[in-house]
Amino acid sequence: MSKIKKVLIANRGEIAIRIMRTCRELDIETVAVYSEADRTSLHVRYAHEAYYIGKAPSNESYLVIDKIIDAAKKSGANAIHPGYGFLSENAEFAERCTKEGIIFIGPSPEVIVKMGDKIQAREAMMNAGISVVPGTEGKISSEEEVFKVIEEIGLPIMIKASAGGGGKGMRLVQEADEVVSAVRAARSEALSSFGDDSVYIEKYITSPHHIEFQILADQHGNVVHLFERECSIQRRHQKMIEETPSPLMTPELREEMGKAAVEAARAVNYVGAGTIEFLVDNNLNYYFLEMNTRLQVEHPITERVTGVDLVKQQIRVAEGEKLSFTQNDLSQRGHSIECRIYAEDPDNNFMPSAGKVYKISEPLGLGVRTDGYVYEGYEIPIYYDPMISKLIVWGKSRDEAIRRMRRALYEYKITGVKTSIKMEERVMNNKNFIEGNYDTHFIDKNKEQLMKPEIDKDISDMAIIATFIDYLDKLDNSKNNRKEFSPAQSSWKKGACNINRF
Amino acid sequence: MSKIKKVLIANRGEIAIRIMRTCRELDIETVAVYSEADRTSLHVRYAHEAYYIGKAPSNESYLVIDKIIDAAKKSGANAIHPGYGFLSENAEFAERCTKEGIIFIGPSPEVIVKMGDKIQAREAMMNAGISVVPGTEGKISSEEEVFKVIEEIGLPIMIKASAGGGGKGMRLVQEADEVVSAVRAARSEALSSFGDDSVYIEKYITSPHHIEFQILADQHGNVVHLFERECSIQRRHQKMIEETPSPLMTPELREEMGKAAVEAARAVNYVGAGTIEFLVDNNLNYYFLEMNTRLQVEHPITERVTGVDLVKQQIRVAEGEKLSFTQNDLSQRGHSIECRIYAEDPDNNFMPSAGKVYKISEPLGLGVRTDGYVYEGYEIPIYYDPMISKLIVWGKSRDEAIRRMRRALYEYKITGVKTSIKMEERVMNNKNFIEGNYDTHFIDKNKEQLMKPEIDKDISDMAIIATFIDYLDKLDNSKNNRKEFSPAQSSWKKGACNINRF
Amino acid sequence: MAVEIKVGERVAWVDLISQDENILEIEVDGKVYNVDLMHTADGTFSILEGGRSHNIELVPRDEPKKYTAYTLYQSYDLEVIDAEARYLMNRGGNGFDSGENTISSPMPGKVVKVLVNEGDKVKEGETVIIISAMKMESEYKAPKDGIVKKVNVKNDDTIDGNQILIELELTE
Amino acid sequence: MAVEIKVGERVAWVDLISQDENILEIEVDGKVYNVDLMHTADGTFSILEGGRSHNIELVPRDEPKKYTAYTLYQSYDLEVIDAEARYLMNRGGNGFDSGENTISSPMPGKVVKVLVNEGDKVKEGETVIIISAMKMESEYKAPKDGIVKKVNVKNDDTIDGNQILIELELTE
Repeated sequence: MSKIKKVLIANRGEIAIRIMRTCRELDIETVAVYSEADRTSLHVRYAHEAYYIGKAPSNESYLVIDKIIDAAKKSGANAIHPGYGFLSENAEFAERCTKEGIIFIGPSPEVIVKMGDKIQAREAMMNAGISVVPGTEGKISSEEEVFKVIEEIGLPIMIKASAGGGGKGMRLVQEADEVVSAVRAARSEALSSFGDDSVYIEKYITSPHHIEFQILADQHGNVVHLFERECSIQRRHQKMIEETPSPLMTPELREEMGKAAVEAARAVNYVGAGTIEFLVDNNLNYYFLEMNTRLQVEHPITERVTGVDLVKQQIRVAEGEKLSFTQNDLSQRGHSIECRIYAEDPDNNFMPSAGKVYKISEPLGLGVRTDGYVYEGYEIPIYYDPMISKLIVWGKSRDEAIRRMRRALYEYKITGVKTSIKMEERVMNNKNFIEGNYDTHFIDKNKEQLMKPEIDKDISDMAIIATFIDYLDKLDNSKNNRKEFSPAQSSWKKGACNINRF
Repeated sequence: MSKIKKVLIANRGEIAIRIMRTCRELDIETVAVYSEADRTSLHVRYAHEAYYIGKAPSNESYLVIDKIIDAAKKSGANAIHPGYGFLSENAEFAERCTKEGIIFIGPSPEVIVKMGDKIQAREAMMNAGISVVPGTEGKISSEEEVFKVIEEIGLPIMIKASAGGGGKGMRLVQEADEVVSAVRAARSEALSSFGDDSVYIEKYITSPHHIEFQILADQHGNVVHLFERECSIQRRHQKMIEETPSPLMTPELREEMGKAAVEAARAVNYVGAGTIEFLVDNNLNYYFLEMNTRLQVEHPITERVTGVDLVKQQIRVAEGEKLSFTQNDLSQRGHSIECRIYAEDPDNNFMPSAGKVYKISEPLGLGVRTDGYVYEGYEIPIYYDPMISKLIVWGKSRDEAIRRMRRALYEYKITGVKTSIKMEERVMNNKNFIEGNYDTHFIDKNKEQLMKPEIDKDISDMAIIATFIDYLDKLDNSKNNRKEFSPAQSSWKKGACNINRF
Repeated sequence: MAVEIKVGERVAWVDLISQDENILEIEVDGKVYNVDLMHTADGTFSILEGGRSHNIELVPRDEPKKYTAYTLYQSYDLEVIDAEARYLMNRGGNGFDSGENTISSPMPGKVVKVLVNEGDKVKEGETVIIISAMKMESEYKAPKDGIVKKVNVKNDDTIDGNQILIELELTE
Repeated sequence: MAVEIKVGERVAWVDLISQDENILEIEVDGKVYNVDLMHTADGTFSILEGGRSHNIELVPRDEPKKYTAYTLYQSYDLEVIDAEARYLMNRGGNGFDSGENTISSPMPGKVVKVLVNEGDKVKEGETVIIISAMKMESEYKAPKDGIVKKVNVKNDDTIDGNQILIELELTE
């Protein structure tokens, strides 16, 4: 058992701050690293210490193992938390930490390698008796093989890159005559994206639900699951809204899938926090999809219903402590939903929207949590992920949670950049979502209702009035010949020069 | 059963917004009322509608029943929520609402009258078999009577105003020869404060704990309690920090006191949310102190451990619905603490500190809730209560909750006015508090450790450097002859004129 | 003083009739509003109109007289059209880009690949340049048939928002 | 340019030795610091010094050259003492109130009761006026023995912060 005293967080943005918060609660010192674009980022200011690690592009900073190890040594950190993304699933980095005598807060390099390769992961799960999506057992070597598989499992099928992720190197095949061109296209995309053109085939599930189980395992062979997260609301193959419990779930299925998730973790001698992702079809058949060997973006909804601080558990496990609870001690209480707030334009194909944040009003009060990192006046860098915040709510029931999310999204205002907030408010008012009747095609299927509504004439009249008054005010300021409106508050703050006169 | 569709909130500040939040979640429209000092207050902006009700002093606005009823009629509100303070325990107001056909979200006028008079309340409780602090059974009419009581219950005793509250008209008597002057002083203070010079006598508990039980009762005779709140951390006889569960509590005592609280509510046919306050001594004897016939400031800690939205329950009960849960459905999960954030100077005898709020950084992330109402640039009015926010945290254990509160107080920054934040951070580091070893004299007894610490030289060097640079910058601005520092971010925001150049 | 204000497709005619401190009488498209309007210290316009409480936050856009207004329900792009603006518009195209013969990126980013050279013929809808921003690649297409007149950027260049990347000569 | 800066009882001597954009070399009481100092857009000074990350928010007080600095641990009152400030101080008392012969309230409020009249003799520690602010009453006492020279307020008056309420003539 080696006590963790100082942790370097090899990450940025909301997850770096999330981790530092728990470290502060545990009296552990925190070390930030930052690229040139992040000198004034909040994670630098929140940490006890901060070190510069290179230019803005992540392959010159957050992905450079040597620089991060250097910063750890300079600061005397005895552990590194990788967060998610960047080096979090990089086996070489995990190995290097161990070699340098620094605790890597995550699983062993061997497990990262095994679960990082989709084909190896699939094989490991099949050996452990866990059902996987029917398809090839390894990468395919000829087109004939593809046709043989189609005979077995039927169309449609999905061709996937072995080294893939994020929707790249994937091709859906609905008809037999599309096979040849689809395989070629997937291979070429896989090669250019990942430097590896291996592909494999899976049965395509027509109405799939993305449901994942949170796992915690200590170094002494104890493994528990912390129930499911429903992550089917996605856009561009990325999650947007998650909830727990899943509206699709039954107590029996939960128990069965939970056991399978624990078996999956055991099969690879997993240590730490991890996630087993499943595809579930409308008949409640479930198939192993992949394992994420790190903290997930959506971990807070699990924290909220179970009451367990997952980062605290990661740290305790990395120190060699035994889990302080068993499966029987865990239960789900109430319902939790997360909306990821992206700086993007949902009304324009989710195009990212970098730029300067003008003003933020955080939603507060009962049952609301936000994990964000941007502040007023902050220039969102173009180099990194467009997710700027996560809004998590809890309610006694799913109905209460949805209503609370609606209220919190109503309160949440981030101006200056476009965000997903208003579109997510429309999701919370969508009949299918409210009924829990959705799969991963939800956004496509409900496009019409989720689009920006018509302009409300009465409200837009108020916007016109505000604009008009601001215009008159500026005009008069430049002419300097009109009696000023009496100010509501004096003008020391925003726009001390001229915009604050009403 | 009459459905509530539009609620007027006869209050201001954080509690007005707290109530409106739940109304929004229930699709109930909200109506704000505001005095001249509150035109730009957040509750006016959060509401669907807002009506002006008079000058800044509360006896010309928030306490004027006619004006509030007028606003309710103008807006078509079919219910009024009084919040706490102001008219919340005013029987005349409750009666007037009923007469005007407006639902008063609170108990009946008769109950408000009975529990508002300390002597009547005491008698009602004794009749219900609930122990009260030993003392006179009614107001005293002669000094001889006082000496007779002292013979029975012994010294020290407390002389209290019958119509009292907030520490006024109270006198502690330690020695027999102080009796005559103490009674006279208490009477005269009671007369000038409340217009009624009736006083009564109670045994003075040397190491008292202030522990209260939350009650919910519907119109159909169902009454439950939602466990205790420990409110012993007080300054100037006002609560400052509350927690639940109480560190003093045992499961047996909880059950016993909970039953007594339910009995107390039943004894007066109570309806709605209410609180039974008890004094508990070190031997775990408990005595009825008073009943508050309204929502308490500290209700959020109960919400957090039970998962029940108390405002929602108040509304449902007022609509005539039955409680949707029984005593057996309720349990406490984890631990919750509230710190009240006052605009005051703890290092100068808690002197209020009105003025303009410069900047606010809200604490966010896991297990943190804030209920506040001030915003950046807001001028805190001098007319109302100095409480500007409440910080509520939850942890799986008391230890986790204290650590989280420490972290949240570290993150919470309100500048421009003095606040209780840093002093409360010192409470979270106090050995006696951490051990749960405290009574209502905590702040007095731990004065030394709770005082402002010595200036840290290294940190103050950094403050000196920042001051120096700001000074140089302003100097050069006026001289206009020095190369500017490169700005971290451009300067459209705060102090667009000259303070944002570094 | 009356001006026109454009919101989406609508052009509204606005006039200030009278003012008594923060109480204003304003006409919008013939409808007269009596509003209590305050600009709060945190930069929001708080408007009380017939009891209703509206909160509007105005964010100036890059060009003068253009704003984005955020209400708590929605956001609107607005533009004030006064005498000066009308004059500029009538002079025609001056400073106003029709957008038909240029390709520009609405946000800062990095050029992944320029797919055309000066002098190349391009067809409407043909991808001419790929831009990366915030981990996402976007393909920019020719708005009309034409010939590439000028390419202002090369691969790996960092670009600003609204910078003109490629100019076309349209073929009728 | 070197100045003195007062923090509590301490008076520190500060000098800027060199500057390279946001990297500064600064001497404080003989100790040389190399700091990376940025003023972030939300108004905080972010200072990195030997790897340590400090956040300091400066709030100007009513008088020039006086600040309150909020670190995440504590707040400090600071005052820059430059040549001008020293000159004013040496001129003596000009604009600086000794506070011994006046009673003023540090914050706005309302007069509950004036307990003395002009010409009254008062003793040190005697309550002369009661002020109410934010639901709390405070008693203000005479700082020294003296005679009431002037009473500037009456019962129920609303008062500003730092307004002189009562002036005394001290008796030796």
